[in-house]
Amino acid sequence: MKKVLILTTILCLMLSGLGFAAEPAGEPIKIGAVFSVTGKASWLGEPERNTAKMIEAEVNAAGGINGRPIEVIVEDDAGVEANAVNAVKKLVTKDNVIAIVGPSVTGASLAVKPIAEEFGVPLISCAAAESIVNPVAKWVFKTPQKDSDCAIRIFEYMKSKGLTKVAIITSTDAFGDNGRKQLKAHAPQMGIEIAADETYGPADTDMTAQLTKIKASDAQAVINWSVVPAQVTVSKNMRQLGMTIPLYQSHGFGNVKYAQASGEAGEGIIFPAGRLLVVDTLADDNPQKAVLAKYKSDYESKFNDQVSTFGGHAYDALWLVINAIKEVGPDKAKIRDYVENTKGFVGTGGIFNFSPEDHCGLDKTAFEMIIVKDSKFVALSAVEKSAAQVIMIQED
Amino acid sequence: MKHYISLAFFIVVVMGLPMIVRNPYYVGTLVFVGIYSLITISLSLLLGYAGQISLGHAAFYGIGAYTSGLLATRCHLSPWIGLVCAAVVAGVLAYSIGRPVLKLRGHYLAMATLGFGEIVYIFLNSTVELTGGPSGFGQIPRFAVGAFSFKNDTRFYYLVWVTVIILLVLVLNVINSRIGRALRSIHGSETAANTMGVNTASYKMQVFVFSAAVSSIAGAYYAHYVTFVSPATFDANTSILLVTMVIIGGMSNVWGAILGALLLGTLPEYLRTFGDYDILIYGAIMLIIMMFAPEGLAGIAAAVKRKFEGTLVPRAAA
Amino acid sequence: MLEVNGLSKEFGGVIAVNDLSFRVVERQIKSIIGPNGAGKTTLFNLLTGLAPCTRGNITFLGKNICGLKPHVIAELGMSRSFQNVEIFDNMSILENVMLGRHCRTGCGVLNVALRRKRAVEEERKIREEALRQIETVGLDADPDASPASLPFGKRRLVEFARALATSPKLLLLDEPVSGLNIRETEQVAELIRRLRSSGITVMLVEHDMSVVMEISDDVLVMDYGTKIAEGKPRDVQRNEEVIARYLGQSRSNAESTKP
Amino acid sequence: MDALAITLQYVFTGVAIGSIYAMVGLGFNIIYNCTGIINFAQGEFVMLGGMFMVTLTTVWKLPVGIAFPIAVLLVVLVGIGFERIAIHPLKNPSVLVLIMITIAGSILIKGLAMFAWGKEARYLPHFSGETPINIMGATILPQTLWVLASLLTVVVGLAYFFNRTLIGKAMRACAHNPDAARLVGISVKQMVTLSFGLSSGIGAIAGVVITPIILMDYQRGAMLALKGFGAAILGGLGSAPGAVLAGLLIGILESLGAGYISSHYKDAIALIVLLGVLFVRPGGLLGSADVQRLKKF
Repeated sequence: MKKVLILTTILCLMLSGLGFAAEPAGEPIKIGAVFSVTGKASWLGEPERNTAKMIEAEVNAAGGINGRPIEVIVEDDAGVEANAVNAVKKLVTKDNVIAIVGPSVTGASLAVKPIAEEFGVPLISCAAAESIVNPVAKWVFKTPQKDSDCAIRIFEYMKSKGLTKVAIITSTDAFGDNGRKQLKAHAPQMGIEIAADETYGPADTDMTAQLTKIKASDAQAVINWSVVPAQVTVSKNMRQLGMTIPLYQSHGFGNVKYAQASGEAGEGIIFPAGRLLVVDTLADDNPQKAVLAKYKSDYESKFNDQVSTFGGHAYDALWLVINAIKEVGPDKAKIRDYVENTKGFVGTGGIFNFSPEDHCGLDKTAFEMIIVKDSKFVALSAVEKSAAQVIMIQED
Repeated sequence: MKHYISLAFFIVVVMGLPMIVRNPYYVGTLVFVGIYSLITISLSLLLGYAGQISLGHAAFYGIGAYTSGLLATRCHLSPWIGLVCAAVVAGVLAYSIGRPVLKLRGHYLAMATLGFGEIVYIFLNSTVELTGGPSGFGQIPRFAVGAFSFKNDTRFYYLVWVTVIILLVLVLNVINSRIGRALRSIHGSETAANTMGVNTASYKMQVFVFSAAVSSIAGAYYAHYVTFVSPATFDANTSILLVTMVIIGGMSNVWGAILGALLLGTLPEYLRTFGDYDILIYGAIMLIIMMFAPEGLAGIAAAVKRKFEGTLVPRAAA
Repeated sequence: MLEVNGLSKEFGGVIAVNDLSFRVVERQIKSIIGPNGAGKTTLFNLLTGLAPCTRGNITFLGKNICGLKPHVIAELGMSRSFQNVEIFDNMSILENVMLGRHCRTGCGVLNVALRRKRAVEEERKIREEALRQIETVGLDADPDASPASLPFGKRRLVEFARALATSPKLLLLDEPVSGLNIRETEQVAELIRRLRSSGITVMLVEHDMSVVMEISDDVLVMDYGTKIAEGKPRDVQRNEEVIARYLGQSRSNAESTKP
Repeated sequence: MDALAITLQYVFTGVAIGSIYAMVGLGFNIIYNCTGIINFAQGEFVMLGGMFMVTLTTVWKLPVGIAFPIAVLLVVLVGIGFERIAIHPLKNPSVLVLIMITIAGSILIKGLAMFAWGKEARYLPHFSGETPINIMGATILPQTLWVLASLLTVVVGLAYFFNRTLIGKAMRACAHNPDAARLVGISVKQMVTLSFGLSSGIGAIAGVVITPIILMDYQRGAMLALKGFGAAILGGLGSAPGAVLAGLLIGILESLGAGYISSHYKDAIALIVLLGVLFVRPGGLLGSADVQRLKKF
C-alpha cells in the first residue's frame, strides 16, 4: 500500500514538475523551433539553433516586430521521432507558439506532420526529403531544395558532359534513401542508365567493397548521396582504388569541412547546392548575393565557425515566419496563408515562390553547380567562365 | 490482498489523471510512458524474474509497429486486427529464434539478441518496397470503434493505460503464483530449478514469446498513435533504453518497470530547459541511481517506505 | 526402485563414472562413499538428468530414465539436494519450499493470470504443504524472510524442505551434513531416519563416516568412477580394499577436520 | 580489374574494416577478464583517443610520435578516473548494475566530448600519407598497416603481460577466482582499477590509429563498441587472439557480403554468421562454454 502511495507521490511530483515553467503573460511573440541539437544529427541542429538564436537577437535589437519582441523557443528532439512529437505538442499547447521552424531531420518532420495538421500550426521543416511536402499538407512547408531537383541537376550536368551510365551509392538513412529513390525515379526520363546501385550504413568506415563493385561495372561516373561524414570516406576510397571517373555528391555535401577533410581526394567533386557556399565567387548582380553575404558574415563572426547550408535552411524558415508576422500579425492561420502565397522571397536556399500546390517554393534553379577546388567550394560557372577566358586569351 | 489495494489505488490515479492534466503535451508524454510501460513490464518478467537479458526488444517493438501499420495502410485492415496480427507475428518469430538463442547465457545472450535486433533493423531499412526503407511511411489510420476514433491524446491515453492495467493485473497474478516462482527460480539457479521439476527451457521460451508479443502490441500502439513509423525508432539504442528503464526502475519489481518507464520517458521533457546540457544531466542521473540505489527506483521507494514506517512506529509508541 | 546398469560417463576423454551397476530398494538408506573425485556427485548428476550418460542405463520405478530431462525425472519422484546448497536467494524461504510443489501442481498460465478459482485453491494447498515441510525439517525461521541471511545449517534445511515438497519417492542428498556442527548433524541424521520411516527412499553421498555407518542400510564405495565395494556398513568397513584405498585415510581426515 | 584482383580487394577491405573491430574488441577483454562485465564505455575510450590525438596534432602541432603516447596516457587517466569515481566505491555490485554504470558513464563521456570537441566529425591526417599500396591489383592504405601493426603489438604485449609479469598473473588470478586471489594477498580492487586503465589505453591506441581512416565524432563510440562487442563475443570473451580472429572475420564477411551479395544486407550477413557460430559454439570461437557457465553472468 505504502509503496503505491510513494509511487503516486513520485508520479504527481513529476507531473507537477512538468509544468514548472508556467506560461508568462506575454508581450513577446513566440515562435517554436525543433532542432536535433543533440543526438545523431546534432551537427545539423547546431548551426540551425545558432542561426535561429542569431536572428532572434537581430530582430529584437532592431525593436522587434511592431514593437513586440520575438522569442524563439528551441526544443531538442535528439533526432528521435517520439521526442519531436512531444516537442511540437509542447510548443503548440504549452508555449502557445504561433509557428514552428524545423525539425532538422526527415523522419522527425514526417512524424510531426500530422500534429501540425491536427493543431493547425504552420510548420516549416528544415529537412530535405520531398515527402514532407508531397503530398501537400495544409500547414506544412519546407525550405531546403527538392531532392528531385538535385537529382535532375546532376543528371543534366552529366548529359552535358556526354555521360549516360552512372553508379549510385547512398547511405541507408532517410536522406540517402530519398536521394536513392529520386535518382532511380528520374534516371530513365533523363536518359541515364544506373549501372550500379550500392548503399552503406551512415556509420560505416570503409566503402571500398561497394566501390570495387562499381569500378568493375561500366559506370562513367559515381553519384554519392548522403549527409554523413562517410561522404569523405567515399572520395578517399575512390582515390585508394585508383578510380578516375568523376564523383558527384548531393546537396548533403554542403559543409566545407567535408571538402577539407577529403584533401586531395576531394578535388574536382561536383555537386548541386544552395549558393551560400559560393557567395564569394558569385556575380555581384546575383539577386541572392546580398542576403547570402550578410548571413555568412554575421554567422561566421558571431560563432567563429564556417557557415553551412543547413543553418541556411533555418534562416530561410525563420525569416519566412517573421516576414509573415510583420505583414499579417501573430495569427496562425493568417501566417499560413501568407507563407503559402509568398512569391519572390530571397533566401539562402534560393528564391522562394510558394503556392497551394508547392509548399517547397524552390525549383531547380535554386541549385548552383559547385566544384571543390583547393579544398574550397567554387561555383562551377565561375570556374568554367575563367577557363573559357583562358582559352580565349590563348586563342587571341 | 495487499497488492489489490495498491492496484486499486494505481487504477484510480491513472484513470483520474486526465481529468486534472488536460494539456495534450502532458497527456501525450504519458501516452509514450504507457507504451514504454507495456514493454518494460513484460521485459521485467524476462529480465528481472527469469533472469534472461534481451537487447533485441526494439525489434519486436518495431515488428509490431510495422506489421500493424502496413496491414492498415496497404491492406486497409482494421488496426485492431493489425494489433492481433502484430502480436502473433512477433510471437511466432520469438518462438522460432528462441530455441537456439535462449540456450545462450549472459553476455552471449545479450549479443545474440542484439544481433537479432540489428538484423530486423537492417531488414526494415533494406526492404524499401515493403517498408518504405529508412524514410519509413506515414498516414497510418488511428484506432476506432465504430464512429468513435481514438484521435486525441486523452482518448489514446485511456486506451494505452487500460492495456497497461490489464497487463499489470495479469502479470501480478502470474508472479505471485507457481509460475512466477518457477521464473524466479531460473534466475536463482537454473540447475536447481531443473531438478526441482521446473521445465526451465519451456518457461524461458514462454516468457520470451510473451514479452515479444506484448512489445509488439506496444509497437502497434505506437504506429497508430504517431501515425508515422521509420526504422530509426527501433534501433539498438531503443533496445538498450528499454533494458535501462527496467534496471533503473528496479528489475525484479513490476512496479519498478513502470517507474523506470516514467522516469526515462519523461526525463528528456524535464531536461528541455537545459539545452545541450541535457545529455550530461541524463547520464549523471543514471549514474547516481545505479551507484547509490542498485535496486533501482523500486528499491528507493522501498527504503523510503521503511524509513517512513520507522519514524511512524516510535511516534505511535510515544 | 532404482537400478543402474553399466553406467559410464566421459568428459572429453576423462572417465568420471565407469561401468557402474547397483540397485536401491524401497525404503532403503543407501550411502555412497569414496574419496574426492571418485565420481559421486557426477553419479547424482547422471541420475537426476543434469548430465547425459555416455553408456549404460538407469531404471527408476521400472522406467528407463536415461536421456530424460531433469524436470521429468523430478516429476517421476526423484529429488535432490546439492553439495553447496543451491537455494534461491531471490525468493523468501516459504517461496523456496513452495517451488518444490511445482511439479505436483498443474495450473497453467491462463488459470493463474486470471486467478481462476482452481488456481487460488491450488495456491492455498501449495502454501499449506510448504509450511508442513518446513515444520517436518524442523526449521525455525520466519518463512517470509529471505534465506540469504540464514546460517549455513538452516539454509540446508530450507533445501531439504524444498526437496521434500516435491513429494519424492527417492531423495538424493549430496553431503547433507558437511559444514554442519555436531548438533545439526544429529538433527539431520534423525531427519533422514524419519523420512525413511515415512516411506521415502534415501541415497546419500557423505564423507562423515560416523553418520554413514550409523544410518545406512547399505553402502557403496566408489573410486575413480568404479565400484570397489558394496554391502552392509559393517561388511564394507571390514573390506580390506576399502580400508586400503579409502577408509583409513578418510578417517584420519575426518578426525583432523573435527576438533 | 580481373576477378582475382576484385576478390583480393574485398579481402583487403575486410581486413581494413576488421582490424578496426578487432582493435576495439580487444579492449573489452581485459575488463571482462578481471570483473566479468562488459564495459559499454569502451567505445568512448576509443573515441577519446582519437579526439585527444586530433587536438594534440592539429591544435598543439605535436608530431605524431609524441602526440600518440600522450593521447593514450590521457585516456588511461580518464579510464582510471572513471573506475575510481563510479566503480571503486561500490560494495559488491551485481554484474547488471556495473554494466548500467558503464552505460551511464558512456553517456557522460559522450556529453563531455560534445562540449570539448563540438558536434562535427574531426579529421586527422594519415600517419604515412595516403598513397595506396598496390598488391596484385588490389590496394590497401598505409594507415591500415598501422592498425594491423598496433593490433599485433597489443596482442603480443598482452600475452607477455598476462603470462610473464607478476601483475599480469595476479590479474588473471582475480579473474579466475577473486576470493582466492584475495586470500593470497592480491588487492582485487586495485586490479580492477588497473584493468580499466589497461582497457582504456588499448581503446585509446585503437582510437588514435583508426581516426585517420574513419573520422571521429563524439558519438562514434557507440557504433564502434557494438562492432567491437561482436568481435569479442564471436572470438570468445576473454580471448585476445579470439577477438582478433573474430574481428577480421566479421570485417571480411561484411566486405565479401557487400561485394558478392548485397551492400544493403552486408551487416546482416555478418550477424547471421555470428549467431550461427554462437548456436554451435555457445562460448565463441576460441572461448569455452564450460568456463562461461562458471561466470556470474
